[in-house]
Amino acid sequence: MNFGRRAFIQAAGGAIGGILVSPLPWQLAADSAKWSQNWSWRPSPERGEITRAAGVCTMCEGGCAVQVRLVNGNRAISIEGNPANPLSEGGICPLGASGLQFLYAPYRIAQPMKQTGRRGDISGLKPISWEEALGELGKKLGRMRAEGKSRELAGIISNSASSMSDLWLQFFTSYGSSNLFRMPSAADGLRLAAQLTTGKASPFAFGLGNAEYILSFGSNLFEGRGVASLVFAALRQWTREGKRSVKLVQVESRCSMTAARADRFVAVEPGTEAALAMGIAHVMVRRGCYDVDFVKDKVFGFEDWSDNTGKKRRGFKNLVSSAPYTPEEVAKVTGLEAAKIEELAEEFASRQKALAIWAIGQADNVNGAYHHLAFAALNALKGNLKPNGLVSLAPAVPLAGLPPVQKDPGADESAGPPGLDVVRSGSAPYRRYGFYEFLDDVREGSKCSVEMLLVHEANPLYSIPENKLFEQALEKVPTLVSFSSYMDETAAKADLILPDHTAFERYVDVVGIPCAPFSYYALGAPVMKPLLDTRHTGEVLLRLAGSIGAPVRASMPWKSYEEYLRFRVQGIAQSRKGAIADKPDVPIIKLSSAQSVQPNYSSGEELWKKLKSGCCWYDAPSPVAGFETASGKFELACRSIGAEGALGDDKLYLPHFAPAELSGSESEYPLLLVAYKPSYTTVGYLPTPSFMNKLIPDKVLQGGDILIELHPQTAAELKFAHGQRVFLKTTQGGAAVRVNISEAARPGVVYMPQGLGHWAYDLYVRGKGANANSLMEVHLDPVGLMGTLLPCRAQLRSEERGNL
Amino acid sequence: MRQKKSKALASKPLGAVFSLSGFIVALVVGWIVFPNLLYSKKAQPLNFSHAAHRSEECESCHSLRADGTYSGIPGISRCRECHESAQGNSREEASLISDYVEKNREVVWKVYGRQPDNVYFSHAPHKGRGLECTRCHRDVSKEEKLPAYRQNLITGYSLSTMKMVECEKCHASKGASNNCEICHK
Amino acid sequence: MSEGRHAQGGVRFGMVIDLDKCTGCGACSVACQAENNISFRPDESNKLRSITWMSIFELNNGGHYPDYKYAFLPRPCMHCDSPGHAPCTFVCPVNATTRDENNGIVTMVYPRCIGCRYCIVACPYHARSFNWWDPKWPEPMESMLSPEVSTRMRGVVEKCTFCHHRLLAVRSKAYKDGTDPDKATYTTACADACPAKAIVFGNLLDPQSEAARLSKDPNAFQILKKLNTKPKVYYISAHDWIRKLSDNAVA
Amino acid sequence: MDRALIPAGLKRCSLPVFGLWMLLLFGVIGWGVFAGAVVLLKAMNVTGLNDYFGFGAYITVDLAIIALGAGAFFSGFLYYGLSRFFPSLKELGKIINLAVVVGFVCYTGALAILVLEIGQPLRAWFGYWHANVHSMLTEVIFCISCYAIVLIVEYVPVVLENRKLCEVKPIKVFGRSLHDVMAIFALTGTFLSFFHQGSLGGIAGVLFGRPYAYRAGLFIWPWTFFLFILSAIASGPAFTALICGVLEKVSGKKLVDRSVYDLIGKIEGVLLSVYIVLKIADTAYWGLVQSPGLGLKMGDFYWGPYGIWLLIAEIGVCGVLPAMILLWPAGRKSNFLLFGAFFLDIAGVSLNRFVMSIPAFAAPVMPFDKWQVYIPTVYETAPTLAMLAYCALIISLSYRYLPLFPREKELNRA
Repeated sequence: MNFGRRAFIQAAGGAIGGILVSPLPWQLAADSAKWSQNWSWRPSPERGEITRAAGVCTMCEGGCAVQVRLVNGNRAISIEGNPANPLSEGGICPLGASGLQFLYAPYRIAQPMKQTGRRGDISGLKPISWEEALGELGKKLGRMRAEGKSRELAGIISNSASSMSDLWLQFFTSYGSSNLFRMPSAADGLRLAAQLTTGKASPFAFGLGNAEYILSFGSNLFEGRGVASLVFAALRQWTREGKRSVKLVQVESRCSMTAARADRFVAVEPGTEAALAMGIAHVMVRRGCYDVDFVKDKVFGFEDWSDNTGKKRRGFKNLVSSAPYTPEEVAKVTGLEAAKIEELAEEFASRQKALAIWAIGQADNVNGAYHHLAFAALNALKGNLKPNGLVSLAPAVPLAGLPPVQKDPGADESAGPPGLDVVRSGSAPYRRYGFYEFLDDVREGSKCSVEMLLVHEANPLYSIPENKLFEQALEKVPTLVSFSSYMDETAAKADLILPDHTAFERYVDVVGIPCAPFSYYALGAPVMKPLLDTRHTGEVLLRLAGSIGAPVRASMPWKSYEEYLRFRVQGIAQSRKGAIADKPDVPIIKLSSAQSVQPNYSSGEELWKKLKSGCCWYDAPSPVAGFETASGKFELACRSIGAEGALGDDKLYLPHFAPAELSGSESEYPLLLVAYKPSYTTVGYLPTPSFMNKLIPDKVLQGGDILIELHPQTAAELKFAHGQRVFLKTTQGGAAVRVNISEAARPGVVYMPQGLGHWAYDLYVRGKGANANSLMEVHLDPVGLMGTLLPCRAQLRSEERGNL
Repeated sequence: MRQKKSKALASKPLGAVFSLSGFIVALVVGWIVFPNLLYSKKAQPLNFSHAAHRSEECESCHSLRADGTYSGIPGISRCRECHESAQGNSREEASLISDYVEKNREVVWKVYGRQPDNVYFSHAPHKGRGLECTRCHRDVSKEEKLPAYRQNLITGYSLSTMKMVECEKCHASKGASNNCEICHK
Repeated sequence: MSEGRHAQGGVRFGMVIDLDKCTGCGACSVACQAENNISFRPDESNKLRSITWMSIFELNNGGHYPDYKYAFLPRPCMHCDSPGHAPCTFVCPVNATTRDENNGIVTMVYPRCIGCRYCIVACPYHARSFNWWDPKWPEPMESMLSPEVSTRMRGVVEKCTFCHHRLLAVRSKAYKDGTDPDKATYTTACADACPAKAIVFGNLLDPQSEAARLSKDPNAFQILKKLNTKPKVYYISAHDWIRKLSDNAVA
Repeated sequence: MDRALIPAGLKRCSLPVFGLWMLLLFGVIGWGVFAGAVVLLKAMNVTGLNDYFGFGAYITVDLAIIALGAGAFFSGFLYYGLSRFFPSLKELGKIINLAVVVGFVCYTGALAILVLEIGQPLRAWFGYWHANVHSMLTEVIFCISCYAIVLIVEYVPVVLENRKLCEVKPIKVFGRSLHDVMAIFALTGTFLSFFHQGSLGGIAGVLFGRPYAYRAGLFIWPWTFFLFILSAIASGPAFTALICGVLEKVSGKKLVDRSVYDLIGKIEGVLLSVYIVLKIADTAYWGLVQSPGLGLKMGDFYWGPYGIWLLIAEIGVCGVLPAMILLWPAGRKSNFLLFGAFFLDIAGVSLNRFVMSIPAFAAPVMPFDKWQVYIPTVYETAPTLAMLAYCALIISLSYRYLPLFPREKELNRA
């Protein structure tokens, strides 16, 4: 055996030598290294021809034209701006650039689903076929209508303007319900203010591109979304020649991105921007440096006035000149020095093309009607509302109107329980803004009942301030139908889900851009086959209309959503207005009613083709031809607010600073909580995409912890260290948060970012911090009954868990 | 002790034999057995006879796109242009029609020269410099039957994938850049 | 001698970023992620391990509320032009990262990188990220990956490449069209995306290019100029406090 | 078997006791190997490293252990090389075997850790195949592997002196002949170790983007290149001596004459003081001339846990102090002071390696950048501890079964 061992060793020795002079070991080394090229199971993207398809981004109201890059014409890989678009000039925002992460989102709903278990139990949601889903929904809608319960159908849709929302309205009206609501937004306030002062129901629009001095009352211009397209177009305009030609003054309490990038930051107590506006008005009036002619000829209620009962009423001049609006008084409220107010007013009054803006962007409505009026008043004093002025009304897009709704022959209108329109008569002159009041009524269940609620492109359960109102209202609603493409918080609670396509899988359009002083229309055709078994909600509505009843069918005669859009676009063609922009150098941002745009398209067909190819349609606004108020003037004293003589206090007709009663005692809740919308989160129907997660700074989110901003001094008083875990409590709720000591925060105020704290979707979205909406308190505005999000009282308690 | 020693001495010539045999066995394993084990032969889903298509221009199937990228192996739609219906009655032809053309399925060819993801290769510059296809590709003009596709079991790459050193040599000799990012993405 | 090599080539791609136009929206960073198949994880809040080629730093003037001011500084790879070698290319033991002296782009070859992270240590701009995890895309997000850029494997370093695959594409087209490939120009994904047009990309040696013009702007500056890394990324700001933050100045 | 292997005429502790000790060491090694396996399988996210700390515990320990190991073998150079000219150095022969063992374990251990340190171990060999000649790391890769080979060659004859192995004639012959050529290896080894030590220093020194680490220098070599060499030889022999001292304490036997310690003390004293003088000069230039030129003042380099204490400890407590003790004859006389000084010396050099691989890169360079702190995880500490355990293991085995100390027998005649 000894011998054997020796032999073995010798053979082995030889073998080793042999192997070393063969390729084996070297090849193995090389190949293992090559293997590591695919370590470990590194995905290998399919190769092929790369093409671009035009589309329009509908992820916010901005309406940027975009291009989708495709591999082999069927796999979308990225979204780019469309260089031919005069609004974006090829630029795109982070949300737009992340767009495909929604198309390929793991949390997309793959096919219709029906809740078989308890509501809200995800595992109870079982896939069903489209035939079943549509059949079930159609049957139910038909039955309700037959039973005269059509008013018990309610709907909540997104607040962006598209032909889809018009189709929804058509559907509801023809069905016989007026309970269709858009998600609340700051635009509501702009529309209301415009309606009160000018008598026209389209929101104010601002000539950002033509202004030279912009006094912004808390508009988050640079926080992205909303009017990002407009703001960036303006920003490029301002900096055309390299240096900024426009002075931007930002008035708000937090040093927001806008405030930081503004030429001047005027820091005021949260929610007192309107007081400052009134203070500025005071100075302008006192010094007489305002557009005297315009005010004399075109403004009603500047001087004292008498209503038609003959009662003498105080005018605006009289009001601002008196006690609460002297710089000294305003200084007390806003926390500014009186001198600074004088100086600011001086600057605003003296500068040419000075513009006061507010409520721009995808913002919550943080101002009551009277505050909106105060800001509008400043523009009135500057004479900005003259024809071709810096402030105009958002021009309408001449789309073909929808056919008149047919009533059922012999249907008794009074039959059945009343709809909300009847219920709320008299409570406020402008009930159409009453989304929150609707929620209240449904919660109480006394005034009205809702049998079925339809939700499309909205996630109210998460994204409305004081979202528990919706949750409570939902408990009173037997059936919730969601058309969401994603398993969001609201969809997860639905009893029936009919998932919509995502953008780029369907026909979409953009009808105008909020606050834009020009009219704009863009259209997007599907760039690829739908990934999943989803259906265009527009098509679904048309299909349902067919199954419900003759009148509804007749009011929505189109075979497909594409056909419907073609029909609408024909309207533009017939109007022979506006033009197609296929070059970026169209000065769309500088358009005013002074210019007239010559049509550059011959036929409706050509227009349609051009729109489909990614070009947008635009038109200069038509000059504001007079005001449609009772006085025929711009009403500083809005007589339409109260039936003549109904209101005791004169100032209730006038712009004024009206601080709301905050709930909770100051002793228990010594701090103020302000929720802000940062640029790196999304706050509406869409969650923050994974790409944008990388943008969220670690001073806002660390792991699962959200950080609130606190001024060093306040933190010192409370003995909080940076990063310390604390508990934030308001009268509405509480959340575990951590402290970010920041110089951007105003002393005594807690700033909490919105868009975090989702509990639905997937682990890329879920479990990141807390949802600010569930801590906030919403106040009903007395004029429009619109929900107003004011700063609310809050307290911070240190948690035992201590620092980290 | 002493006994052991004598044994050791006795086994000296034998020892040489043992080690030599070990050496030879190793050589055989290293040079012949191993390479054959390392590469697996894989058949193409379908035979394609380049010879049979000699009438066609190469470019009519393998062309550069307008953006300068290379179309590679044509898709089934291109085949359909001529093979809407069977062109002859070979089994291959029948399968082409029934399994692909009619079902409108792409043929999943195994690409002999396919480079890894991290490699960027553009035909345009090479064609532009007037290189013959056969400089890198096998001459297919008379090829009746597609050769077997040989795949490296460890790397998963094709045996005929051109090695980097080959590219570098040619680039160097032609004075073309050998910077990494010219060929890597 | 390295100087000599350095001099050759009439092309030096570079970037100029106007910090006064930048609003810090992050479009550049996201566009970059989409263009370059940058992997992401459920939790990206640990910025020291989050892979971004275009990171956005926040600058502030050190003031106190309400005189506090801040601005944003998008930071791609600087593609340092320092004589002979960039800080990173100098130290890479395996030539996985090199500078193409024909166009000045500092490149990175993933299958060559052994993951020693020496280059990460060498870079004062933190422009390089290491793949601490296996790249994994949630189903079905792999469908979003671009074939123009290879995905990285675990354990290697990656960084901004000035989207050089776009350069290869335009050169390839130039060859096809028979035009001069060395004259071909392109832009990066970030520059394309920027909604404020704050990012300008181009050949710094071509007097006609806007990038070259802007890089000579009196308000233009480089970061850490004193280190002599010769960044090819320039920044512009009219604000002194921002320009002050461009380099360390011993008080 | 155990008995048979123990060198003739030498006393060793009983097998069970030794077994227990082995068991302990194997325990630690096993733990470290497991942790290492996790790092390789799960990728490096299990470590405390991140994009701000590319280097961490692995590199620090490697640098330190290599400095001490290579330095240890410097005594080999003194013995084989210089003793021809300075007979007094012959004394070192009494401890030279141990020096070889120490050098061997340190290098092989360090190599093992390096495999964990790189993200793509399968590509480790690219360092030779695709070498970038400009990179200090390339120098390191080449030197470290060549030198590891040299050390193995040097360790072999020591092993071959084992009683049982010597019974086999050819082996004995082979071993002896190796001994004769050892001088050549010692010299190549020393050259390699010098060069390699220097390139390790170069690693930090060449980083012109990192003012904290960057140093000007001669030709392509920054000052750290030379400082690392000096510090290594100024601490390595001390390391050997310290280990020897520990062995004596543990075994309760005299292994070398006190004179050896004294000699090493003297040598180290001189070397350390030369080093520390240069180090001070270098630090002064770096802090007061070079850094201001790059816009930074020394204060910018020290913050929080990475405070100025590092500098004081490294240069003052662990530099000047031991140097003075070792130069002072009375100091060398006292075991406490002598070995204390050895210890401080070693600590100082290790601290230097730590500073050059962690705080040096924690210091922000961009004015708007922030300091970060690095905390190693168990996946870094375990393998490094295991590496130390491995060193202890080999040393124990060598001591038990090999005649490391030629004078052990006489010294312990009772």
